[in-house]
Formats: sequence, C-alpha cells, structure tokens
Amino acid sequence: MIKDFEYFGPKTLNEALVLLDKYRDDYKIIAGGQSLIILLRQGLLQPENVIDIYGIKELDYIKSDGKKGLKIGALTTHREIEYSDLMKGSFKVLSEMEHLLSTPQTRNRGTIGGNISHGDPAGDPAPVLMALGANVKLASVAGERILDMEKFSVDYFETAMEHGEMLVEIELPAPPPHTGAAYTKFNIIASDMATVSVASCVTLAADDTCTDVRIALGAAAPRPMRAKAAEAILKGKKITDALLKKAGQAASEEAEPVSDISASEEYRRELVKVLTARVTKEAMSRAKAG
Amino acid sequence: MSSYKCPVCIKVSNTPLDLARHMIGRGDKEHRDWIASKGFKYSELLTMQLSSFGGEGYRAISEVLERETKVK
Amino acid sequence: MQIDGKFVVKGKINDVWAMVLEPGTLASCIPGAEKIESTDNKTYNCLVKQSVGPITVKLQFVVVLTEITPPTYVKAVGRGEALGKLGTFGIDLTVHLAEQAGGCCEIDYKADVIMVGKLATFGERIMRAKVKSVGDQFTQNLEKKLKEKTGS
Amino acid sequence: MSEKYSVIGKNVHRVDGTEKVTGTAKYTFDIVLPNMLYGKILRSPYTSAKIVSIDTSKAEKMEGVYAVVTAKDTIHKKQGIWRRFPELCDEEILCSTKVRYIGDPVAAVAAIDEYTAEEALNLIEVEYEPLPAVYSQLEAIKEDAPQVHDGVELNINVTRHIEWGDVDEAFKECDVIREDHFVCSSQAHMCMETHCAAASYSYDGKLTVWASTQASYYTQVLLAGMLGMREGDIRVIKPPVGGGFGGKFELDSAQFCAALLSKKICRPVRIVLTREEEFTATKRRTPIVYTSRIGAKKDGTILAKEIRGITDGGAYTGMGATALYLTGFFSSFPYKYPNYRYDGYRAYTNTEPTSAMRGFGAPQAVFVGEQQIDLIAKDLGIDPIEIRRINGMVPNYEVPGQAFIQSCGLHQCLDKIDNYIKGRGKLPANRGIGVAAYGFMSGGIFNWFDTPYAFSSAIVKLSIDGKVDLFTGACDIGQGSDTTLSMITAEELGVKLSDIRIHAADTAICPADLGAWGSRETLMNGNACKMAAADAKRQIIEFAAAKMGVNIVHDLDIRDGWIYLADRPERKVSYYDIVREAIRGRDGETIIGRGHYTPHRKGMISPAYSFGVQAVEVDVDPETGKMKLINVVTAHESGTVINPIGITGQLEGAIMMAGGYALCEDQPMDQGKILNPSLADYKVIRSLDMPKTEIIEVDTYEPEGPFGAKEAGEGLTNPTAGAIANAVRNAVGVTITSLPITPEKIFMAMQEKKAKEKKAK
Amino acid sequence: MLKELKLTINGQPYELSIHPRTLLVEVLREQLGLTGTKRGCNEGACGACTVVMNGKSVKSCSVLALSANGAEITTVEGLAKGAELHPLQKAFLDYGAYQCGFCTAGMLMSCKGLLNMFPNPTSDQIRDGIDGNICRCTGYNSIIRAVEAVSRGDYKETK
Repeated sequence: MIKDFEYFGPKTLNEALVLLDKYRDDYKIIAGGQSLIILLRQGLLQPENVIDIYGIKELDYIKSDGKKGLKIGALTTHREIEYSDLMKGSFKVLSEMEHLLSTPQTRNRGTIGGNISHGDPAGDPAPVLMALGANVKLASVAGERILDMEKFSVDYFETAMEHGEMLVEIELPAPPPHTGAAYTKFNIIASDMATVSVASCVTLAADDTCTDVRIALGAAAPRPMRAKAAEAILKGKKITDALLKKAGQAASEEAEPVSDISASEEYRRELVKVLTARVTKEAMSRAKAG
Repeated sequence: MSSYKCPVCIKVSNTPLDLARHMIGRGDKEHRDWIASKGFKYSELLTMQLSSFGGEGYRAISEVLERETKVK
Repeated sequence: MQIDGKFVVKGKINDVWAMVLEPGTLASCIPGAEKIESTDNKTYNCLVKQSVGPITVKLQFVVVLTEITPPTYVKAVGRGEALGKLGTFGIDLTVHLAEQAGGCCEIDYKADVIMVGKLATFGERIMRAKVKSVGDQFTQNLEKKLKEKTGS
Repeated sequence: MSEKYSVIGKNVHRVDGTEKVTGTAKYTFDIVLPNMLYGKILRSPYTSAKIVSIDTSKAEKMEGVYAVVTAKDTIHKKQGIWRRFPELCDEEILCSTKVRYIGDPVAAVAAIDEYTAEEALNLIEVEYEPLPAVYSQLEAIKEDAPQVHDGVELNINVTRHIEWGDVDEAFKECDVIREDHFVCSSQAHMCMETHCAAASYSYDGKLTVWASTQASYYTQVLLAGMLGMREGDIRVIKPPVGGGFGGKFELDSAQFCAALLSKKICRPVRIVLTREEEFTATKRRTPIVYTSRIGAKKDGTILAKEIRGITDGGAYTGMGATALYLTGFFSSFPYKYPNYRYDGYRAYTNTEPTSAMRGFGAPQAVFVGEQQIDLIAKDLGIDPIEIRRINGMVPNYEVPGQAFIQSCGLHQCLDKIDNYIKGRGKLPANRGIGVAAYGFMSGGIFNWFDTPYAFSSAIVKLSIDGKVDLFTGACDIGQGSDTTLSMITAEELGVKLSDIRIHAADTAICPADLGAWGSRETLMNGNACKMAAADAKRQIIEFAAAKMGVNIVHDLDIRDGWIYLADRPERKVSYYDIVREAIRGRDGETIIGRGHYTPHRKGMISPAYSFGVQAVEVDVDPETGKMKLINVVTAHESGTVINPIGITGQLEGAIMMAGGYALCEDQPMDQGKILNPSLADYKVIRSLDMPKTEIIEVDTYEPEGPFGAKEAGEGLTNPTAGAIANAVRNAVGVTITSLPITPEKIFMAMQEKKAKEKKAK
Repeated sequence: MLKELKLTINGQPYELSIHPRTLLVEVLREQLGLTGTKRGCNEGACGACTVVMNGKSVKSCSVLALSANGAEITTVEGLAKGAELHPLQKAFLDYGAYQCGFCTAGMLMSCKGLLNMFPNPTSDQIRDGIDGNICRCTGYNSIIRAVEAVSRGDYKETK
C-alpha cells in the first residue's frame, strides 16, 4: 500500500527545479513511474513529496545537434526512441535496444531519463549510452552541469545526481565515419531484465584497423561498466576472431558479477565472455558496412 | 507355500521381501518400533532405499523377517 | 544467502579474540551501524542503517553468542526486523580463529543471512548483491581495525 | 441430418464468451457488497516457531477496524481434504500454537478499506519463539530432523506402494538395465486471479460465500467443518474464476478468514490475496526426487521398472498426498510394464505446502519416464519412436490390479509423430527434436474426501417455451466446462446450444459435484448432464408418442428442435410445442430431468484414459546454452471432441505452462523462504517466447464417456518437460536430469561433456 | 489531502477528488466501478490492468491517477459501440482467444493500442504487442490468430 504524499505536477523545468530546491530534504521525482511505483507500493520508499515531472513537455524531444550528434530530452519515452527516424547509422542501436526493453506498455509510458536515473545496473539504456560515449546534462536551481555517462552510475540504484538535481538531457556525440554499434542482452524470457548485457561501439580506419572501441557491460557489476581491458586488447589492431576471444576473456575477468537466482557468478562471467565477442563482431561488421 | 505375518499388524505376505517392503512402507510408530527393536535405524533404511537400488534397505530387514515371522 | 571469507591479521590470538568480542569494535566495523550495545557478555542490541540507492532501511536486531570457545570459536545468532514492518531478518554467524606462524591470526567466518518480507521481495538480485557488498566491507573494516589495534 | 451430431464437434462461442470479452463478467475479485469490509491476513515470517502470544488490542482499537480474528475465534479444528484419514487433516489455517512455514496465517483483520486493514496488521503483536526447521524432503526423513508436526516422526506424512509382477526376477532377465536419478522442481499455479473470497454471514445464521474456487462443494463442506456449522446453512457460489490449475480446490485462507470475520460481525467481508501471498502462502506443485531403474531385452521389450520417489510435502497434507499416489501410477504410463514397483514417500518440511497442480504428479513422472525410455533406447540402439511402439499401451489393456484401459490411440499418435519427424528431414546443427508419450486419467475414482454424494450430478429443468436450465456442480475455472456441458446437454436433448442456460457451482441450487480436478468434468459431469437431459427427453418423448399416436414399435428422437420417428424423420412435431403441451398435460408440473454418475468397476484410478505423443523442436546456442523452443507438435486423442476450440486452447495453454515448468518456472528457496515471490522474478512464458504449435487430432471413441469423450486438459501438461529434455539431448548431446532446464545447466553440462571428451582423447 | 482530477474515460468526462497516492487502476475499478479492468499482480508485470491512455497502451497499476490528469482513457468497457462488439472482441470470440478471461480485458487493450500504432500488424508485431500481457490459459497463439484476422480485415468496424 502506498503511503500518501504531497503531489506536485510542475509543467515547466523551472517550476520543477524550484520544487526540488524547496523540498530538498524529502522528495522523490517520478517520471513514467515504471520502476518507482513498485517501490512505493512495497513501502520501501515513503517520500513526503512526490514531484511528477511527466508533464514537462519541454523535456520530451529528440533532435539532431547540427553536428550529426543527438540530443534526447530526459522525458522522451522509450517508444519514441524505438520508432524515431533519427535513429540511423550507429544510433540505430538505440532503437534496437529500446525494442528489447521490457514490454510495450512500459515502453509507452517509461522514459529514458527515468530509466537511467533509477540506476538499475541491469537497465538496458545505460550500457548502450556508455558505448556511444554519451553525456548527461543535470540541472538544478544553481545551474547545469554535464557529466560523462560513465560517471553517472555509481552503485546499485545510485547515481551521481545530487539532491536538488535532475536529469534533463542526454547528449550523443557525432560518431566518426565507419563506426558501428550493437547491443545484446541475455535473458531467459524475452521481456525480462538482462541477466547480462553488452553494448559495443567500434570505429574502423580505412584499412579496417580498430581506431576506437567502447564496450559496456550491464548487470555485470554494481553499476553499468566499461570493459576497458577488453577495449585495450582491440584498440589499434585489426580485429580477428582470436582477438575477440581474448577481449571477451578480458571483459569476463574485469566484470564484477554476483550470483543470484537467475545465474551464478561463474555463468555470468561466461556470458560476458561470449556476448562481448559476439556483439563486438556485430558492431565491427556494421562499422564496415557504414 | 509358506507365508510371513507382519509382527505388528494383520498384513500377511508371500515373501519376506514383500513383508519388508510393507514394514518400511507403513512407517508408522508400531512398525518403526519393531524395526528399531531389531537394531536397525528406520531412517537409514529409508535413505538407503531412496538413494540406491537392489533393495538394500528391504533386504536387511527381510533377513530378520525370514527368521522370525514365517508361518505355515 | 551465504557470505564467507577469511583473512589474516597480525596479533596474538587472545588479543584478536578480545577485540572481536568488544562491542565497540564490531560497532565501528559494521557498515551503517548506529548503535551496538552489549547487555551482558553474550547479547548485543544492534541498530544498523543500510541503504540501497534511494531505499533506506533500519535493521533492529539482537545478536546472541550461542557458542563460545575462547579463543578459537564463536557462534552467533542474530534475529530482528527492518523497522516499518518491512520484514524480518536473521543471521547465523560462525567465526573460527586460528593462530598462525609469525604472530598472526587467521579469521575465518561464515554467515548465513536470511530476510523475509517486503525487503526481500524488492528483488533477491539486489538484496543478495547488497548483502555481499556489506559483508565485504565489514571484513575490510574489521581487518583494518584489527591491524590498527595490533599495529600490524 | 447427415452429420452425426448437431452441436458436438462444432466451433462455437463459449457460453461465457461475450461477458468475458466485454469485461462484464463479475469475478469474485470484482464483488462489492453493500456495507462490505475488506480483510487482510497476518502471516508468519518464520519457517517454524512457537506462538508465545498474540496481542490484537491495538489493532482492534484502530479507527476503521471492525474485527480481528485469531485461532481463539475458531472451534480449534483442523482441516484436510483426505477426510477418510483424520490424521491427515492437519491444517488449522489460523495457527494456535505453532507456525510451520513462512506464510502460515495467524490472524486476520476486517476494516473499512484495504489500506486500513493493512495498517491494522502492523499493530498486531505476535511473539514468536523460533524453532529449528527442516527444508528439504531428504533432510526431513533423517533421525535427528526437527519435527514439523508433533508425533509424526521422521516427518513421514504418507507412503505409497504399487507393485505387480516379480520385479527382482525380471531384472535378472534383462539385457540392459539403467539406473538414473532425477529431480523435479516446484512450480506456482500463477492463476491470473489470486485466491479471493467474499463472505456474508446473516443475522439468521446463514452464510453465503462467493469464492474463486474450483470445487464449491469442497469449500462448502470444509467450511462447515471448520466453522462448526451445518453444510446446508452454507451457500458457496462460484462466479467466473480467473484460473485454478489445481490451486483452488482446497479450503484456503481467504475463504476461511473472510467467513470467520463475517460470522463475527455479521457484515460482508472480502479478502483478496496479494500476488506475493499467492506465491508464498497458497499451494504449489510437488517437488519430487526420483531414482528410477528400468530394464529391457535386446529387442527393446521392457521387462521391468522400479521407481522410488520422495516428495516435498511442505507443511501440510491438503490434497498433496494424491500427487504421491498419482506419480507412482503414472510412472507406469503409457507402457505395458509386465513387472513394476513403485515406492513413494511424502515428507513434511517447513515450506509452503505442496499440492495439486495440473497433471498432479504426472508431469514429473513423465519427465523421468520419457527421458529414461530415450536413454535406454539409445543404449539399445533402437529408435525412440520404435521403442515406444514396442512397449506402448493398447486398447483394452489392463494395468495389473490398477486400471482398465478401454480406448487408447497411442499407436496412431506415434505414427503421426513419426511421420512428422521424418518429414522434417535433417536438422541444422544444435537443433533437436525430442518426443514424449503420455496418458492421463479422466477423473479420479478415489473418494478420500468421503462424499456420500454421487461424484457428479445434474438437473435439467424445462421452461414452458422449451428453453432449458441446466444445474450442475461442475466448476468452470476457465477450462470451458460450462460450454462443454451445455453442448452435451443440447446434443442429447436435441435443442440448440443457445436454448441452454447453465447454472453451475452454486451449492444452494446445484447438485453436488467434486469440482474441477483430475480432468473429471467432461467425462464425469458430462455423463451426469447427458443422463439428466436423457431423463427430460424421455418425459417429452413419452408425451409426444401419445400425442402423435405412433405405433409402439417406433423409436422417437429429438434433434434440432424436432421430435421425429427415428426411422421416418419426415414424421415430426415441434419440440417447443410439445414441451408446452406436455407441461400443460402433466397438470402444470415442471419437467425436470436428473442424472448422476459415479464410476463403478472401473479399477482404482479412473474410468478412462486419453493418450498422446508430443514432439518438441529446440534450438540450443552452443556457446551460452540458451535454448529456444521452436515448434511443438502434439498428436492427441481424447475420444470424441466435444468442443474443438476448447481442446486447441487447452493444448496451447498446457504448452505455455509445461514449457515454463521445463524452461524457467521454479520457486527456489533459501532456508524455506521462496526467493522469487513476484512476477518480476517468477518467470513465465510470454508471447515472444511461445513456440509455434500444431495439434494432430486422432480419432478414438471412449465407451465410458459422454458421446465417446474423455479428458483433454491436464494430460497435455505431462509430456512437454520430458520432450524438451530429450530434444536438448538430441541437439547437443547432454542429459539434464533436473528441472528447470536452464541455459546455465545446459552450458555446464556441455562444458563437462567437452572436458570428458578431451580427457578421453 | 485530496486533489482534483479530470479525466475522460470512454468518452465521458469525469471530475474527481482523490488521494495523491491513488493509482489509475484504483480510480477505474474502485471509484468508477469499471471492474472490467483487472489487477493481476500489482507490480506492473502481468498486464491485466492495461488500458489505452491517449492512444497508447499503459499499465494502469503503474500510473498515478494524478499523472493521468487531462488524459483520454479507453477501458474494455469502451471498446464495444453500444451492443455492437469491436472487431477485436468478435475475433476473440471466434478464435477462442480467452479461457478464464481474467487477462482478456488487458489483452484486448494491448491489442487496441497495437492497432492504433499499426492498423495491420504482422504476426511478429502482434507477438511483440502482447508481450506485456501474461495469459496463463491460452498459450497466446489463439490470441495472435484472432488479431491476425482483424489485421487481415476479416472484421469490419461499424462506424
């Protein structure tokens, strides 16, 4: 049963930020509510004030930044990203990721900002955003700051967001030519949370040397994480199956998974190994095609 | 043909092995007590039965039954 | 869920033993411990605050040392609840101490933690991970503390 | 009148269809009565504990709280569904001195709304003294294990033995013998509608209960016993039910607590269990650990089987003991074992009680049996279909001392599946097809409930305009018995389906019926309905014969609303006219037909059995072990098909449920605590994971069934897990002997296999 | 403290006073008596409470009622036009796409949301479209056949 609270439904970002400042000590922001309402009902969260930002229309957008990068408003729903015409080239992976995220109803209602602010290490968008080198923009009455997506997630359900701050925008830099990205998640039932997920973004030179690669793991540590040891193995080299295998092994070693009812730690490491190689190979072939 | 009568209830079997099966199978206090009085541990017999084949649990008891419960 | 581990500290087994059983030591090692009081030599009243992201729970529980064999073995049973009727909580802990060469002492512990109620339904996945990280942190703290005290 | 039947075998809209697709069907979950209160149940957080004290005073004083009940408010009886054995009636529902699992009820509250009721639960202070507990059946039977129930040493609740032939001698004659060990896990019923009940006790001492039940008669009788009331003062009404699957035919905590609360204050009380309570504090599928030995001659003839099983009974008996019984019987299915022995034990543990669930011990038995048959076929170098042909049951086969099988289409089903597999040709790498054969009963003959009533009864009442009211105790829980029984009645009476209005499972107006379990409604209640319709028909025909003045040698029949001479169909009168005149002619007396059915001289298990063979094609990812269900083809025979859409639905639904049992549904525990009591963590097959399905209907006719019909619901859950396990073996060469067959298990088994092969080199 | 809420449900405007904690499903079922919408799990997992909100399917147990202020909502009760069933309802009847019926309202509303997005969905789109709805009885395939029939145009909607 949900404990009653004061409800605020700001219609502009400014109104919202003022409310966050005013109720600094005890509030909870709700966007689509797809994760939060469960916690409220279980009584695990009992905020005095709930600030419902879903009605802030100015944060619901996807636009090109003019340099072939993208800006996505925090309150853009998963569904809008899934079917947006702007998800082309190496951004196609965003739409593919959204298609795998939970169920249609959740995608219809849930927002990308809400998802990553929830800080679930098994969430789908975070690894993809990390692989694409995204930044997030946080706002408060004091102003804005921009943070690397990598630094945004801190721990289980914890982000770098401070009290009084909210996520307003996700910025995706323009990908260099010959860049390809792919995402895969392992789960037993299609709409389920990831047992392990891996996103990979590869940039190739004209001679197919890998000039840049970013690999991010989901549900493999207390936060979505970059597999930097794996990246180091591939960077600056012509990627072969043998190298991919080595990179998978490295990712599996640097991951910090735990055992739970879905999978043991050992099995999660195996999955990281296999999926890292697979998804990076797919990203590579997309880079070649692109 | 000889038969074997359960020492604690009315069951009569044609073979001691069958009677052993009955005694372990019933598993109520009277049957268990009789088994215990012969120096066996009921739970051990049962575990033996469940985890192996060849009816070791039954066989152990049936040897005693063969001696003690045979009726003409 | 099981949490176990072992580590070695410098110090005589008797000193380490005394320190481990001191409420102050434990209090300062349990992450989020707000209060640990010993009512007698065997019973400890504990209040521990833990949070996972936005969720904060206060666990109030009593730990009783049920078996003590100084200075090598102690078994403790903890029972309590998460305030706000969020669930109940139990921990069975065994600790073995062993003297090692070079004036060292090995501490080997096993804990079995069980949670029932809303806290547990929040997601086995998360609670399990959290308990593990709390366990790891506790070990690190204890190790650090003992090392400080024994000067190793 | 060229076709054999007018109604049977036709695709019809279900009689409850429009109310279900328009949202107008009122489930117990939707019932709101004037002045109604909302109830909640306080449950034990301990697996085993003594109740030292319960203080309800604070809760009682809370504003909006109208009643609190504990064991003190009961008459201290224990309930159980095996009433013939009082020692097996072991469940108090509201615990007085001891709780035995996490979820055992200790108190209940009725309040003005659910929020208040839940807050009131927090004010009830229960002092517990935790006791040692035991969590697995193998631990429970140890000498020093804590006792779940006082006086039940070694925690042995029930034992069961089945034997025929001379097993020991037969094994000596076998050329190949296999011994294998299997572990079958638990499963939640996961009905979409959680357990719920609304109870209204009136000042005149009568109680009405609306319950989400699959046996309103059991609810009535068991409630009477627990409340110290007369059965006749209790009326149980079953509105549409949101699924049962075996989880809703015992008296449950929602029904009992709602009734007790209502009785205390004479106000209606509704209790709806939460999804979490549904997972942790109702009943679940029985986990079983098996050891099985099977022996065959070189030519594939199986000579003997010996199987031992120990089931985890959880904290109480309930109907769970029947799973022990049936798993032993169905371990002999569907083959002609000349020598067979089963030893079964059921152990109490401090976990959620286990009980009936669709298949009721048979899916576990088939998982074990069908894997072992494939394994021994492999040892012998015989094709899996062939070994099933050699040993499969045939019509008019007697299972020695147990059962008599009349119709049996197993061999036709084997032929169809054989053709299908051959038609698939060579499969790509890491793909495999596995088969499993099965048989299941059409209702149980056992009467452990000790009812003096016939197992099924029906009454047919005719209106002046020829419309028919059918009264039956049968419980439609979604499987469609209301439609099937209406069709049978319409066919027998010769009227249109739309002429029938069914009134089912209201104990005050319908005759008793044991409810929907053991796949009994179509055959048993179908027979009763057919008999009732025939009785009414006889009365109409008597009148029509007189009216038509026909020669005594002519036989009359009714079809499509006409009463006609069987051999001269052109001589006919309108059924509707005759009914009007017959009633007028009988001094205005209503025409009522009665029917009842109890199987006699049909063995110990069931009057009829249906059979089938299922082939499942899977694809395994060799790197991760992830398995995907591709296609499920089932050749099935269930006698005459009454409602074809109904059978397709039962089959596809069974694949969702049994496929889930095989793939992902499980209730893992840690020290007696279920770790996944939510739908976020309990995984079921959803539409994206659902494989393609094909059904091949094989024609048979069951002499014992109404119009030749038999079971078509539960049996279908039996083969899938075993077929999937066999398919995995055929795809990647590993045998998984424990459920569920997770990717991790497949992966680990493949690693092990690789390591072994490496070593062998 | 109670708050004002304005909603349009099945074409009918409503003005209500509710506790902020109230969920949309509670408003529908408990305040307005629209019990066609079910609650299966209360945790956003089963889809039985699905309604169409501003044209899209959402789980009404995962939406605060106040957050739906001003929204247009269609529930299963709003699907038929008077006595004339919606094509989806007719197809569900013909294809036996329900058994116990408890998930049916939510299932229909997910299908309605799907048809709003794709008037002629493919089988894959249908499978994906109902993936948020658990049905414990039918095994989904009959539901997919029913929606395919609607997609093919076998059922004409009466204007």
